Amino acid sequence: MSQSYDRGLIEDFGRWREFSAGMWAWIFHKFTGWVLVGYLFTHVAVLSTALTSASADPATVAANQDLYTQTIRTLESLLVVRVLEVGLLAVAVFHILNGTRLLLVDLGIGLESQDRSFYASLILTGAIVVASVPTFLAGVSL
Amino acid sequence: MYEYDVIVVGAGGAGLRAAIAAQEAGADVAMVTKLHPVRSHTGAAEGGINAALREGDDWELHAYDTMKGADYLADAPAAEALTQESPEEVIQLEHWGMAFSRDDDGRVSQRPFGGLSFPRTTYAGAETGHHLLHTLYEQVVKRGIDVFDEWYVLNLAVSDESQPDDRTCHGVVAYETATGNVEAFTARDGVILATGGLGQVYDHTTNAVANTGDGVAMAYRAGVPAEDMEMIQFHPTTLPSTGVLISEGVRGEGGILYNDEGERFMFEHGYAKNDGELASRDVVSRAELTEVNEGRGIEDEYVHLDMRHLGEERILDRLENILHLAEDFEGVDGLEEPMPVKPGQHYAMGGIETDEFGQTCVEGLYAVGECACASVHGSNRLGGNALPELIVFGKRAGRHAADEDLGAPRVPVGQTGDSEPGSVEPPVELGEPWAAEGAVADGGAAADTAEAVVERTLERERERVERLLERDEGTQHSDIRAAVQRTMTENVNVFREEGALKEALVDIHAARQRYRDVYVADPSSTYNTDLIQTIETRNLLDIAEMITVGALAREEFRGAHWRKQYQERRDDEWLKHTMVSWSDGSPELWYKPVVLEGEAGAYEPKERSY
Amino acid sequence: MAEHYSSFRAGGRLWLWQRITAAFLIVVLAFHFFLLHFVHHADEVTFLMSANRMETWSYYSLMVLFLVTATFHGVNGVYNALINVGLSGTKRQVVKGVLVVASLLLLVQGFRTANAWAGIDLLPIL
Amino acid sequence: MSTQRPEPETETESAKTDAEAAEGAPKERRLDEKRRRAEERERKRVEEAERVAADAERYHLKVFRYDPEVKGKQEPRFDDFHVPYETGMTVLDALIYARDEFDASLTFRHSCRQAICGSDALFVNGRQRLGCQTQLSDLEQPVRIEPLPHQDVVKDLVVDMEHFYDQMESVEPYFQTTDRPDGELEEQRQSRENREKIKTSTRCIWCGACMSSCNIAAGDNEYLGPAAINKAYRFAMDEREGDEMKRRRLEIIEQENGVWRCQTQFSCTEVCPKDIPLTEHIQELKREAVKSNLKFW
Ligand SMILES: Cc1cc2nc3c(=O)[nH]c(=O)nc-3n(C[C@H](O)[C@H](O)[C@H](O)COP(=O)(O)OP(=O)(O)OC[C@H]3O[C@@H](n4cnc5c(N)ncnc54)[C@H](O)[C@@H]3O)c2cc1C
Ligand code: HEM
Ligand code: SF4
Ligand code: F3S
Ligand code: FES
Repeated sequence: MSQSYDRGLIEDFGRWREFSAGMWAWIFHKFTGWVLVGYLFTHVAVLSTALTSASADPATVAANQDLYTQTIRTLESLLVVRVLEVGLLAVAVFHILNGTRLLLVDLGIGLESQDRSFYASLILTGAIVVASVPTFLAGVSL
Repeated sequence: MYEYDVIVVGAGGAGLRAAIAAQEAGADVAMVTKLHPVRSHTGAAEGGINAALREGDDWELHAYDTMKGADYLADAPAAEALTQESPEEVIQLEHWGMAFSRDDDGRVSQRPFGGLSFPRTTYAGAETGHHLLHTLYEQVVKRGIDVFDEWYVLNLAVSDESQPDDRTCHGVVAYETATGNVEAFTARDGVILATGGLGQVYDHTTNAVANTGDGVAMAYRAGVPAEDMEMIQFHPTTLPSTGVLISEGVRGEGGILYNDEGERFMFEHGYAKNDGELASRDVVSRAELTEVNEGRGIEDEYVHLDMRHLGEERILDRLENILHLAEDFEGVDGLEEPMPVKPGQHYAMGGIETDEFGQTCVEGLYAVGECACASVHGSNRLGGNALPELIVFGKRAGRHAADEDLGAPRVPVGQTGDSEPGSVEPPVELGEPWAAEGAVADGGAAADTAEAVVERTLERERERVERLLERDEGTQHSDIRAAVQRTMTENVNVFREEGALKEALVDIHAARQRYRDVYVADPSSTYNTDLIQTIETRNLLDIAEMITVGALAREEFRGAHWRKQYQERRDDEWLKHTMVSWSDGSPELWYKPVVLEGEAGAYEPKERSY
Repeated sequence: MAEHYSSFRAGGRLWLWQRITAAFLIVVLAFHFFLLHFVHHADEVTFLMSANRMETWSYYSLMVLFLVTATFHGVNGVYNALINVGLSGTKRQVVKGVLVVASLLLLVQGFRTANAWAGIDLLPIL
Repeated sequence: MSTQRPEPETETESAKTDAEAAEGAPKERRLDEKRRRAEERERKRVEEAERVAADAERYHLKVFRYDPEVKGKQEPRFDDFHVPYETGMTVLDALIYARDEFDASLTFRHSCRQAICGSDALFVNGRQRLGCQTQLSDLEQPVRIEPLPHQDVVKDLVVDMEHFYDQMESVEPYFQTTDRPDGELEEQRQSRENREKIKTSTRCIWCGACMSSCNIAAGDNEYLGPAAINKAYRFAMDEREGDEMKRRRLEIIEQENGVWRCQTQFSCTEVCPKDIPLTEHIQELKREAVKSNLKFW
């Protein structure tokens, strides 16, 4: 080969419009997976730091006046946090549904309808999230 | 400069088998091929491989069918070698893992094929060639044989004695497509040509675009005679729009041909009262064209091939590929409607003259496969007889080239005492009398050492490539190629007539004149296909001329060769091979007798009826 | 030319564990979400309630298992994704090390958190 | 288009004299009919040609061009070609037309024209397809034709296939067995079911479309890729090789760059011109590998 032309990776993702169902599923699953690990780490970090500041005083605890409870409550009263939680729900639901789809595919089930099952995961995710919005936003103080 | 014991040119079924055999016989082998091996046209073969494997069948019957199918223009020792060794070669393929279709007991299935007295065609679905090609390539990979793929062989390095029989082939010169390098390959023991078919001289053909007859043309210009070139097989069932083949397997399984009036014409119009659709290919092709010419064709172009009655299960099991082909290339669903078919160029029975070990008259030069003429197929090849030819003769040539002693050949090559001069009256000058390229052949030069021969050829080919690239105006190869294809299709087709044949010679001559002016538009040395096609076109000119000269010479009707003026087989005069040799830049015509004497006795010409 | 691979690698094992943990997580993650957002609304979460739940053995072990599987599943998923984009050699070893350390930290921290609720005096946070 | 007729003129002549002898013979009537139809067709053809020329029913192709040596092509660009359309025309036909009529330097691999040699896998309107198997009429204009993504471009539509070949050849793609039947002309037995099982996997024509469509194969050049795994499947599932070989085959495909890299994107299965269920085969191998390993873990 005298020379050849490598079109590189940029070009691949420049082609996103041409991606097929399976590829989108892959991308979404990756994204949601990463978000979930990210959340797992933050979640544990937040809980444990909040707990450190929780006083061991049983009285405050009994009155739900401990620092932990208050931190969580403060956080939960923020709209952003609630919205983020809805996002998290979406992410988790999609990851679960598509994860189930992938598990089935691994078992050799439903290979022919893999694109349809992906769309189904998307739609279901949407539906569940929309249905949960009221619950998630309940009691938020603006 | 590369050096090997044996150089195999071409990596279709024939070349691959030859390379494996040569390597097993201890030679250091390289394959040089213009396409990657798995791209070779052997992959397109659909129907099957004939081998007398079973109880009730034997090689003698197969040989008899072959000689009869050949209309007695085949050489018996070659036909017998084919039929004797085909069974073990087929089993060898099976042992190498080829995915043959199977019977219930797990043995290789066989099916009936045109012109066969026993259902002896082994097959792998309707993709037999694909499986054969890949199985053989796998063995080449396993053995680690060097493959130079996408290297186009430009010419043979042949010494330049005045008699072709005294010449020796020392190697080849090839062009590396990716880079434009021209390099020499020296062969210590032998060069095996396995370059395949030449269908590109016609425009309606089942052959690939790469089937340009390079090997035949190269050997021819090095002085090796071309044998029975007029014997071109037209396959009766090709798709009208593309020439894609619908395998004979369809008729073998029971497919039926109908004309526009819904008649099963093979029987109803008496073309083959016994065998009907399963008559030999030439018979069916002519029948179809007669139907069309007499106004019973569909859209005055084709007839229908119907396999619906075979049932979906059987079709899917044995002919699935046909469904895909009909769908993709003609938009027809073979399960629902009959498929349109018409004859198209399919196979060259003729080719480089060899003996039954693949040797040509030039020392160290071999030819096998479709480019060679051993001659097994005579004037008409039976379906399923080409693939066994690849493996049987591939193996023989490979071993012979690797210096294994296989005994003395019984098919003579080169001009001998038995040869008889011939002549035709061409309307124009033939060949390239203006070619100042060396007095005798344009293969090599008068030099004594192998090295010098190779070196000279290398120089010459480098110059040729440079010359072609330097010019930047003139004619383009595509115009010339199209003109040749047009005239061949119009004038040297299934039905042949003297006036038309002469017209073709005039056209070919004109095309040659234009070729003197040819130029390559693409200046690049990277993957310059324009250059390669220009060189191929030169080969097509020679091939077209050989075919036409042979057709004009043979004044009889035998096998695939039909002459309007001579409506019968004339054994007393024409039981002989037409030979064309390149001599002083023009074709020299001569004849050699057919060898009908075989191990199983003499094959007495009988009337060929199906 | 043809590389030859022969030595057996544990690729399949990790792959299998990824599936097994996934199957487990489907249930637990759904349960977790449901419990903490639907049964008890998020803003009603209190230390006391958590502590109460954690004090039940089964809940405690479920949560610890949840932590372990989720960590494995998540971190292994990330590692796998990185290998898929062609991470190899020393870089890969480094990333592997970092991921292992991070997950250990996460596990320890998570474990301590759970203990705090459950009132177990192992590696106490409080 | 070929017209295979023995001398139409003379045929006509003799037919006419025949006609005088036996007027109204059915054959003669048919021949007359045929001549009439031929004339009509010819008239139609001319009209058609005129019509085509007039409103120039041409397909608009946008073709990727690149040549490392030729000035003006060193920077990749797209060239426009307007190719007159004929029914049944494929992308390959259109490219050949463009090359032969407009620009002889337009470069692409092709040979068989019938989807068996695997040389003309191209990226057409955003999808990997064989040029010869793709009808122009199925495509939206302009038809964008590019070399296969994820492979280095050698020139125009020609890509470097070396890596693909290396992967194919790294899975020991040849039949191996320790026990051969005795007897000279004895074949190994294979059940119909078993042949059926490997059938689709044996259809691969090495076109590289699948590999080009797989994002994992693109990102990680060590990944064997769907075609090579399918090749391994073809042998692993072939009962003739025997159990011992099957284990060995599974070891090859379950090495770290083997089946585990597959993320079931399915694009390989979608683009394969031979309809090989690649993902299914890969998944089956994963399960086979796990199954056989469970015995050992
Ligand atoms: C559609 C079709 C169906 C067929 N079906 C059957 C069937 O069912 N049964 C049967 O018996 N026969 C069949 N045949 C005939 C048979 O397939 C062919 O005759 C046979 O495959 C030719 O094999 P080969 O090895 O000689 O050539 P090919 O397979 O054509 O190989 C030629 C090789 O030569 C190389 N080459 C050519 N020129 C050069 C050069 N200048 N430099 C370097 N390399 C070069 C090419 O790269 C290629 O590798 C069929 C043929 C066709 C076209
Ligand atoms: C609830 C049920 C879950 C299911 C069914 C599930 C399923 C899966 C599956 C099957 C994979 C493998 C994809 C592949 O290799 O092809 C995967 C990847 C992954 N999962 Fe989950 N998962 C679940 C929960 C989680 C959780 C809780 C986390 C976070 C901690 C997580 C993080 C990840 C990550 C990071 C990946 C890798 C993504 C990538 O390929 O980049 N998953 N999941
Ligand atoms: S598996 Fe299909 S797409 Fe991949 S190389 Fe083979 S034929 Fe082409
Ligand atoms: S596209 Fe790639 S990820 Fe797997 S299913 Fe096919 S190999
Ligand atoms: S030209 Fe052979 S596959 Fe398209």
